Amino acid sequence: MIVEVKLFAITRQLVGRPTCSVELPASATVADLRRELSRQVAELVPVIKSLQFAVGTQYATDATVISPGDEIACIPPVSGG
Amino acid sequence: MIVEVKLFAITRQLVGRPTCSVELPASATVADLRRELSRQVAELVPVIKSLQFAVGTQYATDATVISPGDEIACIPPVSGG
Amino acid sequence: MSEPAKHATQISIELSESVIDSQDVIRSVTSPAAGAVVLFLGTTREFTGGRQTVYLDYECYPEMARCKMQELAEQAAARWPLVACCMVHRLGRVNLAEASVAIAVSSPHRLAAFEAGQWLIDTLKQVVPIWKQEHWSDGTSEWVHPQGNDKRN
Amino acid sequence: MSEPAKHATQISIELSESVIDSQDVIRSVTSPAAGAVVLFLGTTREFTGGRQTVYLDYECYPEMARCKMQELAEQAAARWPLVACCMVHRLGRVNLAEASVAIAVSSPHRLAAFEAGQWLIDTLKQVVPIWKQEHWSDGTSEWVHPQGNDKRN
Repeated sequence: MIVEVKLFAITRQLVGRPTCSVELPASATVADLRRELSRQVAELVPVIKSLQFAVGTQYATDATVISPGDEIACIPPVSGG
Repeated sequence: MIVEVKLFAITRQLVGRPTCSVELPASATVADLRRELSRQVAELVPVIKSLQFAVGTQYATDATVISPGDEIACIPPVSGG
Repeated sequence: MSEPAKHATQISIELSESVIDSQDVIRSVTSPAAGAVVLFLGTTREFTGGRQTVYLDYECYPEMARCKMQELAEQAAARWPLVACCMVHRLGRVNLAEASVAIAVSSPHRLAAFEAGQWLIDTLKQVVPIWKQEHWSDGTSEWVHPQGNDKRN
Repeated sequence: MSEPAKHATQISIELSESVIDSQDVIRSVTSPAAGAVVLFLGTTREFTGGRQTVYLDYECYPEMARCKMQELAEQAAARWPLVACCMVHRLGRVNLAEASVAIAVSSPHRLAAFEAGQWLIDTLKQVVPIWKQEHWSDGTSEWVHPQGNDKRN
């Protein structure tokens, strides 16, 4: 499946767009997403280890399974307040 | 010497006036003031043990010496805020 | 241009017969040198242990109250890196939900502002010669004189 | 008339493109059920380690930021007896001395209000997906992405 990933802050700046697409195997997890982003979106490599991911507006773990249609976002370390 | 003592809150209510006068020996201390107030101002007896005193707008101890002309005040337990 | 030298804390103290303008209090501590503002308001609560308050009445020993409040602000400024500190206490009648006291502090970082704000209200309640009279819904009133803590300072 | 039963904490959450009205924030938590209001403002500081800021720019993941802020308010309300809780965060450009965030809580007694206010800002800074871009006086800008703490929650 192809999923669209929302990008914010440094990730949006590096990629130059507010989203990117990545192809994932069926029943992929967030660990798969991180690996495939590194392979398919070269601009994210410098920061990929610092990123968390949200699935359906909730923080996900590496084991979280991604289903088609899920809202996926890259969450670089936050700095609000 | 005769000193005038400012009264606030419960002490003002008990005495019915914003000040009272008390006669003290020369070189009297705050301990003397407390004793003489008990003797000379009967209305203060029920609360006298709970009172602190200020001399010159500063909290005084029992040993603080009172000079003629000092500003003296009864300070019942405070409840601001 | 480098970071300017630390300036003295700006202190403002007021005893007020009228409603406290919390916007003014905040404005008086706001500064580009500060990253944090903490404002505390003590407001008149309707119920205390099942009894209903209609309003409060505050009186003070004005010269000493001002002097003590100034001392507390200076002590806080010596202990924490405060940019500014403002303390206002109401006198006279204070209605339900109105503020009887406002304390605002600003500092470069938030921990100092929280700690100083909390210390200032805790210490004000122990040492500043201000007294509260409760006016209850049953028509009675009484001066509040908490027992058992030494207020000397 | 006896003390009414405890009501649910009144929660209000906002992401705002315009200047935060701290008077509104205070008004939204003021209540005769409360004896204490604590307001925290995070304000834009001019100097950070000798570098001069001209302004900040905030962006967020709106749906998730709102959802996380609501969760934090509910967690605080479960942990402390809060009457009301209001959290507002600015987006876009925030000038020097302006507030980027306002958090106000009210409670019957002050300790809960101080503890909840401090916990809310500490936790907001760790988990809410909002990002700050520093615009420095030398014309450069950079996204701020603190390292080394696990923000998952």
